[in-house]
Amino acid sequence: MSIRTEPMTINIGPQHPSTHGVFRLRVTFDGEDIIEAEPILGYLHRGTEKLAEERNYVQIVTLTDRLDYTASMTNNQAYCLAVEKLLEVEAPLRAKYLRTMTAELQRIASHLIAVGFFLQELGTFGGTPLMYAFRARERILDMFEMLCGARITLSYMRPGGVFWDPPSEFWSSLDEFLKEFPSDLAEMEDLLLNNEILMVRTREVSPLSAEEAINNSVSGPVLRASGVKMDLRVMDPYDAYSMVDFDVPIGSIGDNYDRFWVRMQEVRQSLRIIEQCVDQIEPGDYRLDLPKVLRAPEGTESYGKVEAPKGELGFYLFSDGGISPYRMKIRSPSLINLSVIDRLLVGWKLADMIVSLGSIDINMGEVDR
Amino acid sequence: MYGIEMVKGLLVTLKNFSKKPVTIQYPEQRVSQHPRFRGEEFSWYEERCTGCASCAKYCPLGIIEIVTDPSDTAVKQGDKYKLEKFDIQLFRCMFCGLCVEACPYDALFMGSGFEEGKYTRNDMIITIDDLRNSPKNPSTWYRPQLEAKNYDPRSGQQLSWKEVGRESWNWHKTEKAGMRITPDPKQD
Amino acid sequence: MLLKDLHGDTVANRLSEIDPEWVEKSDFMNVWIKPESLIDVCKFLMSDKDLVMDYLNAITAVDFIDHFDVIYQLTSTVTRKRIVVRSSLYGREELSIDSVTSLWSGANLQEREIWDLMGITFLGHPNMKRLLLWEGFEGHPLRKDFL
Amino acid sequence: MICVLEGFYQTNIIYRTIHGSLSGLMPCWSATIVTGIMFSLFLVNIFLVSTALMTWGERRLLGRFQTRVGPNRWGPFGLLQPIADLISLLFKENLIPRGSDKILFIVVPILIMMPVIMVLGVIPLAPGVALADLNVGVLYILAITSVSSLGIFIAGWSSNNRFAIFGAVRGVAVLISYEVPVVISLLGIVIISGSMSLLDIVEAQAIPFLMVQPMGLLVFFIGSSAEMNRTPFDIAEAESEIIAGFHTEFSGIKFAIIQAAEYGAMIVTSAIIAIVFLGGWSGPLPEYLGWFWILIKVLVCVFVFTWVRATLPRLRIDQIMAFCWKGLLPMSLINLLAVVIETFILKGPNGQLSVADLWIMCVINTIITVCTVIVLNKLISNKVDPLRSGSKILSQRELLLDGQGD
Repeated sequence: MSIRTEPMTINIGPQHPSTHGVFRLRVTFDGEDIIEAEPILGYLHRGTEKLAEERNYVQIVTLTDRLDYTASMTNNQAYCLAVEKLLEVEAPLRAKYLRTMTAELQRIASHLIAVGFFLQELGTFGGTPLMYAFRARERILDMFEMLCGARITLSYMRPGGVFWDPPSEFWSSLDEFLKEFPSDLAEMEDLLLNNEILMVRTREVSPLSAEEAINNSVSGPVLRASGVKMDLRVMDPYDAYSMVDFDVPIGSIGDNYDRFWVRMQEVRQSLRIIEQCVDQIEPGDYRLDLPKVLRAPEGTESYGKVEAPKGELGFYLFSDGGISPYRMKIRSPSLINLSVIDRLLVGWKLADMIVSLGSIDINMGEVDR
Repeated sequence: MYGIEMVKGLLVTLKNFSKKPVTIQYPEQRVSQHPRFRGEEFSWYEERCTGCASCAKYCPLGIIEIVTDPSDTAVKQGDKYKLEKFDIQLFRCMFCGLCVEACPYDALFMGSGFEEGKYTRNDMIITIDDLRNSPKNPSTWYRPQLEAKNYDPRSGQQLSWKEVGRESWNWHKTEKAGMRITPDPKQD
Repeated sequence: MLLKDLHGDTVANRLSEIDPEWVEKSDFMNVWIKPESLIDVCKFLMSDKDLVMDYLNAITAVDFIDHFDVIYQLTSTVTRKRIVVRSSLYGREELSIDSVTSLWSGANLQEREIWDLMGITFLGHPNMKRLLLWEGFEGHPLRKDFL
Repeated sequence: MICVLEGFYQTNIIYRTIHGSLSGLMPCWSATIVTGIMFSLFLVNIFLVSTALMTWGERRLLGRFQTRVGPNRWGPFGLLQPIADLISLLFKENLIPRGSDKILFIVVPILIMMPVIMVLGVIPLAPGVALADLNVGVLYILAITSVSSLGIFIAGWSSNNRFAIFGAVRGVAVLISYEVPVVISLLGIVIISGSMSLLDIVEAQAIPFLMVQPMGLLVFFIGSSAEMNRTPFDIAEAESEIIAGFHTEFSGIKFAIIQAAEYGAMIVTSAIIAIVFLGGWSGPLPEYLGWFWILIKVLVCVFVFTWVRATLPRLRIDQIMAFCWKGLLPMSLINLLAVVIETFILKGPNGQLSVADLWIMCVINTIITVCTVIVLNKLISNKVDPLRSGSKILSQRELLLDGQGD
């Protein structure tokens, strides 16, 4: 005799402690098992693409801050690269190094948040690892405040460089950070990287094969965790990435643990990149002498992309010769990584759902734009 | 072995238990705020402002409203327009600082505070009188001349409009404001 | 090896060899193909040994008042090449193009987004609903005639 | 007529004193009732004050584990924080969700609170200083604590919320499963001490049972932390998954009572551990300082519970069940078997175990514990091997060369 069960549909979100913002997931459960999952988006839709059509090229930089608000620096970078491609200019060397450095700092900050929340969703009470992650991230945010006066919505970069040279105290605190952060990171790794409970919770849970990952266009750590050797920093070097040496962690089967592990390793590689940038950077111009109101030639288009912490972030710009882009399309990694969510969830349990969602590391500002 | 890593994790938390808390008790203690901090309380120097409304044009949200009066003495002096209205709707401001970046005459500066909570939206509109009377603790954001002086906005001293400019205060005696070309800031 | 952008004309020539009906025009970056032949072209691009375009970076649509361009940015994770395929849809009402969800499942949410904001229907999409805006919203905001 | 019950309470020194002084003023039966009410008030107030301090203490401890400060605004060291919380919760609107079973919804906090207070009644703080020294104290505790599963289930059922149902079902499943190893682990104690009375158990501890039965303590600690819904077994109220589990819909004073019951359960469990495994009030200082020792032991237990809570992530429901039935139950059975055999062999002619016997058992049981843990490790070690063959860190060059082979 079998037990008669009835599927139960629950809306996870938009108000839920672990949906990373106002995200709604309509999930049908059979007991604890998930039999259907559908993401429902749009609670944070602000129409960034439409707003961009009304603003000039520099003003849009402030809009890009608000996409992935845990990684504004890389958003700025992707956008500025797109505009530079459109104008066919190139930032000065010092600006390139500054951008690379700050983008990598931002990657550390973003990955710390991702890892912290991932562990929080595994259920460490009150988020002890999250607090440790925030403690380290705080120092990065402090440096960003020195750099550009804001901590989250940075607007540090401009088309043609960065808005200003870092102050002298930035360099000393960066040195201090580079010296002290590895031990903080080692502490976090000691805390949970090889923890048995974490292992049994994440190993072989929600695996994503390489074929599936490619077919679903996922990018960034999620793609690399599946074993696909793809990193835009290496494959299509922008800014100063061709001048630094770093390794790329590749996962094996793309389960939750691999995604977590790849992020943890990437933080170490980011540190290496920053160290090399600090060694290599030389005095020089930090910004091109471009007019305040930029105009791109009519009919030109460009697609600027970077390896953002969450994946491939691209800006497609089309200019009609005016002071603002005719069309701006944001290829947001969070949205496209999210298209794989139903595959990851179906067949797993309620507790795994939250963890898988955390392992993709979405950011609603970027999903809904 | 099963359990070893868990014990390792427990030891990490125990080690942190003995550490001093890293959090700051806000109203009593404060984190060090960097001079470039983009804060409220815009510092505006009327003597330098010509009413060109570059800031208003450059603001991504269009929250700065400037009304100038070309008549009266202003035209005779040939220097600048007389400002009648300079409203900043602070409740919509996102503190990107583009208005400061746009100002060709170093008349507008970001402030350094962040504790200007108000109860109504109307209170959040900074009017020209507020700008005139507000404490002049400008942030050094996009103002290299202040950074060169190692100026700290949180030290509390007010800066007069003569002190904040990158040129000597009597530059306008030799040339007319409208004809002046701002030298590229990076050459300073 | 590094990712390499293929010249639009090269791809156009390659495509014309298979079927001269496919290609509309090409420039240094893009290949314009006829909307009817989209699925065939994509299947060819996916299966051809020199191309193997297995990764769909993004789908974009641009409103050019008299026509809409749907832009497919494709990358190969095998041959490390990149091409941009475009398709022009003329007119403003009841636009439709074949969905590529069957080839790249990553197109799912992006095609829904384009339908939502641009008003281009993707035929054969499993779940052609609005993505960001609510059901019952009138108009498609990213069109140039909206507001 | 009620004075028939006198005999039951005669052993209790506090009861005798109060009843004696009251019976001069009023009839015997009313003196019994008044004394009973005074007792209950005394008990409930001790309980509430200690849970209030507990909420403060746990938050401070968690704060320090996370290098934060914790509540420190109200009063010295934030000690008045519980009062502020209570006032805040008292003045919240009394919300009862639509479609809920209203009567059950109101009853739930009482149902959850009741067993904790009732258990507190039999816990001796010193010889004779217990509100009721039952000769079946252990049985009573085990019986009463199981009642809280009923409260948890009714909480989930009555609130007409699917998250609450999830929490309720999970909570009941965990409680029922973990009750088994907990009971068996306590059986070992009962066999050694030869009594179910907590007083006798303390007196039987010539050396603390922590050393005699390390595995029993391990099982009891893990099992009771699962029963209390504490990390790593807090799936019934897993805040990142199902909001707050069975008490998602409870707010205001009802929420406060449920929270108080949870923290109270921790105090009660710590007290049981202190009495059963850590030797109760025995310590190097004179006997009148017994309360001090028991307090220290309880605080140590609370600290360890909080410490574990601050560090470990949560298990999944199937893993929790598997851990209980495949891990804890065998462990508790091995422990019981070892204790039974040892007691059978070592028992003297009068049926008592001497101190030397206890030391022999201590050595044997420690070896057995270590062996069991190692064997269990071997059985599950393949799942937690930190090395992974597929994952690798490629250099840029390797990454770039990769595509050319194809």
